[in-house]
Amino acid sequence: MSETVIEIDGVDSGYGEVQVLFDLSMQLQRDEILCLIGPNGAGKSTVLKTVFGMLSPWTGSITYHGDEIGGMAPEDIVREGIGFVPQTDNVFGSLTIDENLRMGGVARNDDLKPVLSELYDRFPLLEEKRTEKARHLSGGQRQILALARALVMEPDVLLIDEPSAGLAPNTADEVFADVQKVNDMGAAIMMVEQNAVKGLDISDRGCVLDQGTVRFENDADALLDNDEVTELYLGG
Amino acid sequence: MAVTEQFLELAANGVVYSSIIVLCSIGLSLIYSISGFANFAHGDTMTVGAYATLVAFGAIGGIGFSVLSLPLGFFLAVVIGIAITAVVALVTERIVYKPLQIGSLGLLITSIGIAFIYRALIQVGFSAGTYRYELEALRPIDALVQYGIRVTEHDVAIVISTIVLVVGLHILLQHTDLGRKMRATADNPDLARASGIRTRNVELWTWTIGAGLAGAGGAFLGLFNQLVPRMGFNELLIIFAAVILGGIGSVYGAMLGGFLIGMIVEMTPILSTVGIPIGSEYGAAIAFVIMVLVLLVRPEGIAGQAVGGEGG
Amino acid sequence: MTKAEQAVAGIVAAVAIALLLAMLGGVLSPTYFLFLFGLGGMYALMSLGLNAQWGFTGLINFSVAAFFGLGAYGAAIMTASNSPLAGGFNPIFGLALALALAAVVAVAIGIPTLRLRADYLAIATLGLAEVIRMVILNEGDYTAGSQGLRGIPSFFEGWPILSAFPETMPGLEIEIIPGQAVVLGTSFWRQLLNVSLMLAFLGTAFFVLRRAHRAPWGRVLRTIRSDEDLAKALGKNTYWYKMQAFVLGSLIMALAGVFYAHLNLFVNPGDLDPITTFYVWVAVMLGGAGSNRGALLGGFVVVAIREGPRFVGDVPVFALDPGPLRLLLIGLLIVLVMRFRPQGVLPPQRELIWPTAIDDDNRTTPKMGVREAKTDGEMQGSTDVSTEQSGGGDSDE
Amino acid sequence: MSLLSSQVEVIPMSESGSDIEMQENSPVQSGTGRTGANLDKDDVVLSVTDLEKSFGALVATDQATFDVERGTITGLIGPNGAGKSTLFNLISGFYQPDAGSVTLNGNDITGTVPYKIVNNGLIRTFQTPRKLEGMTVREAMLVGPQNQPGESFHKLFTSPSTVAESERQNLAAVERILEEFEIDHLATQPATDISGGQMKLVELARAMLADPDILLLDEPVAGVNPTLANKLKDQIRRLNEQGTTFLLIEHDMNFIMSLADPIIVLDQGSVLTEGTPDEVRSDDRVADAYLGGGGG
Repeated sequence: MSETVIEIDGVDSGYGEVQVLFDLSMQLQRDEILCLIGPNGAGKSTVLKTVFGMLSPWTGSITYHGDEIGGMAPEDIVREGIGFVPQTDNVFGSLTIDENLRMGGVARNDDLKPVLSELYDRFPLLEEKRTEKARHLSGGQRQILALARALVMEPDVLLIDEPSAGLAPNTADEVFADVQKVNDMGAAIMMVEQNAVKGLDISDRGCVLDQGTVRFENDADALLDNDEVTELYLGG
Repeated sequence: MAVTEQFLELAANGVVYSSIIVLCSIGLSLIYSISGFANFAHGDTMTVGAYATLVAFGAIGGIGFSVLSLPLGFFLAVVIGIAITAVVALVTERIVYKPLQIGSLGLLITSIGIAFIYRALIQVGFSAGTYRYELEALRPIDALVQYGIRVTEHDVAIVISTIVLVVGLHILLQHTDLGRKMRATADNPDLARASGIRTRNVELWTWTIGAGLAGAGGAFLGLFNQLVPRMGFNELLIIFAAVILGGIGSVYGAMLGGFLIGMIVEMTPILSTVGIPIGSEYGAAIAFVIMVLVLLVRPEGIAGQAVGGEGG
Repeated sequence: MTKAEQAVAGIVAAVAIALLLAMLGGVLSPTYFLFLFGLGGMYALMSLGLNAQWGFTGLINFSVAAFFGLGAYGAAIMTASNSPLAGGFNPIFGLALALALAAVVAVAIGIPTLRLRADYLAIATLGLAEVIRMVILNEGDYTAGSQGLRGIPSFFEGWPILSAFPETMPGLEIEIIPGQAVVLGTSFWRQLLNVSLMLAFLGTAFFVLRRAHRAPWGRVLRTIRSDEDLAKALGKNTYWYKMQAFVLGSLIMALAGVFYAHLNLFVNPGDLDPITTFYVWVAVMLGGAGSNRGALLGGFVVVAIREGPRFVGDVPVFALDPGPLRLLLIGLLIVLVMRFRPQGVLPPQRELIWPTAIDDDNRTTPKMGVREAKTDGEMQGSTDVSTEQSGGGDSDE
Repeated sequence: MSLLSSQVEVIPMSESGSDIEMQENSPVQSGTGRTGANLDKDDVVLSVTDLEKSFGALVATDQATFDVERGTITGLIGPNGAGKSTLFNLISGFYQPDAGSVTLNGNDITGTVPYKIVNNGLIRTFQTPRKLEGMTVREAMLVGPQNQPGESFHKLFTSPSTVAESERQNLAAVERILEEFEIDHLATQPATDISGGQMKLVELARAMLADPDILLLDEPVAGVNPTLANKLKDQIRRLNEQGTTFLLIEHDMNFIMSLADPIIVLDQGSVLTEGTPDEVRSDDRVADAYLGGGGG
């Protein structure tokens, strides 16, 4: 029934000479939201960056629908159908909302109009401000724009890095609701989230990372009940 | 009366000179925005444009009908000159700057070396002497002389060409995919790649356009004055002053800064007329003083965003 | 000695022998040799100055020629016979004025730019050089403008014994190769005096800089070059240190200008041509940023670049004007050094610790040279690192 | 306590336990009363009051208020983006605060340049070790001591013997402290050639040479293997016993919980609470801040 979209197998990765991921393996299934949680420095963001080609895996393989994508450049991975929403600096501040969205679609060869109008329908806030520069948006609005920009490609898979970072709780909830909406439309989501409870709350499965490797992996509900997870965060 | 007349004349000249400075300032700022270093070879890139135009015009000759006393062949030569300049800059970027792994200061120093290589090669090919395009010298336009404005049709051609190029660039930046990609890449290269932009191509296009504009500026500078191997390097300080005034890395700031600095430099003689004993030879010095004042008061320039001054 | 040091020592020895042979053979006149040697010392002096700014501290100064010119004009204005201001003073006053001018200008340009990113200093100094050149060219009432200042006396004019030294020395005729007598006359002794002055300036500057470089003072500068924030976090007033290094370097450049004025006995605005600045840059880059002996070496290499094309131009194959050839050489050298040996030929090797504070057997000279060490610091084992450097760090970092 | 239960119990728990204690300890002097910090301390070396800093729309530091008592090892923790590093940068003069004040040893140092803050007795380290190119380890160490006579240019020539004497003393101090840190074998290695963990030790050792009253460590064990981390912990304890106050940011909870007391918890730019490691660990609001579920 469930089909593996992305398979990470035995990956080591890191920055320069600093290794962050150690023999990490995990899968992303079709239609699910997978939430990566874990203490600071566990390597959560590094997983996303490695999948998305911003870092090359040192060893191991990353496949997408069975094809190896490890080491491909981000601009090519986008064309494969994987989108990425970074945690910070995730909009082009000096470009308007409309231009930001157009940038999201540079790899599309067809007319952008239909998909843009669909996105504007879904995120009315963006339509309202379509000619404003993105740097004038609030934190939550930026996050939504970042999400929408990645959606212009209508990706199969969306990688999202800490959608709630720096947001007030209510705003974060709205963003999470939007993430869920995106998932409902058919994109599998791999999301890093510091706010484990809220992150797992909207997720199907969770992966707990510690020191660059997967410590637990389970249904989101089961992880919420796991005392060991708390200990990981606050020390035992 | 005399002051007004002089003012008008200088202002008219200033507009012509500013046009040239604007073209070059935009190019410098564009390249800075994408490659992150102050390109000291930009002045000599102009020189390349001027001499390339000279050669092209020599080959083509004054063919075709004339616009503003300039034969079509000349405009064709300018286009070829721009293309050659762009190719030279692209080759330089490809074989010199790109392989270096030394940070922006190292690139800056390297660009000085490139500047000298350009100039030395031009001097080898054309000697240190002066050249002019093979065009007949023009008298100022009669209709304007009565107002004290002494500009030739060539000067008008420079201004109009600049306006065409600047408007063209504006349309490119604002209304084409390439322009949006250029702005996006300068704004946030990582996100640009994450969006699927092939940033290396954008970088090369930016170099092409930046150097091409410098080439155009150089060609027009040759028309405005004459061609000498140092012509571009001599303007480098002015161009830097303009770019810093406008905010380094900002294209529209460079337009504004280039216009202001160009006008100020050309209007300097008015100072002695109104009793301030600063001669016209200090035009560049005034540009320098403005630049230093901008650095003191507002290092990010008029239009620029803060670019990482260290603070106290 | 490292390989580079051995190679340099070998080449220096070979060149010295070749020059000696050329002199003995009558190809090179000893007087001209001394002139070239003086010129080499002058460039070495400027290179030492730039080394204090760029090599020690990381400050990009593109107005070396201007500070050199301020030195030359400072000396000339006080001493030249056609000086519109104050000719005829003892050269000591010229020296004083030159240094004062350089210090004032350095502070004035340092105040707005030393707080900013390094590339702003580069742009501002390039402009400064042009402005100073224009002022000297155009303010004829003070500087005699384009006709230049002439009638500058020798530096030792008015000194006991030394002022009359060249005339009192007998003419010597040395004949080692029969028929090729080498004559050492008054002009030779005059050049010898000049060279002594150069050696005195150069020796002083070298001594001062070597001491400063090894001292805690120099260590602060090197910390600033490497990581200014770290220097701040360790309690160093980095702005003040940068200012000191900038002024010190500029003073040394002005000193070279003073020497030049009394060597050439004539200065004009052409002496402020920006190309001089880049000769000096090439010298420092070749020698190795931060290396005082590298700066010395670089200074003499630059004279070869400057004077060499004069001779090469005589060979029909290279029938190029010396001007563009020099320019091309300088340009190519800058690009090639940046590409293939950014640390220079003679990067500093030794630990820089105050000499008498450390016994010699405790002092080490690392084999690779600390500057050449790549940042392959993970040889100790990569297991040691397990966190994200930038990924999972604080988002407000 | 599980994540789920913390979410359920969040409302009743936040009214009890350490919270009450906190309210008792929070005198009115806190500008807003929003701080969860203990402001009732005897000998305060560093005091931060209502500090604020925004970057555009992002409020990184929001009326942060807390005191650091002399002689303690005070921990500063908080989830990603809580504003810990910004706070360090504000305290050490690398950022200018928008509002609020910082007092060090009774002197107002708000908005002062970093070197003056160091002169007042505060040293900080950086999260990523800063490597000094072209220096050996002991040269890099020698940048640490303050007010070296040899740092003044004229003294190099007017009183070289004083310079030599101080250099000799500093060198001896360097060797001694490198031995104490058991890294004396690295003394003449190029500073760019040692591992990240060793660099952290060198940084700590160098900071100590400045003889600070208070040392701010930004993630001292990030990227450090467990053996070296324990070594660092021992060193910090030893130095603390010798009288240095520490304020440290650390993500490694086991490390900080076993070393620091009290621990200040930062969340969304302001102080959520302060307490002993046990209090903090059992405080549900802290769990909420880290794991989410609270607030909204």
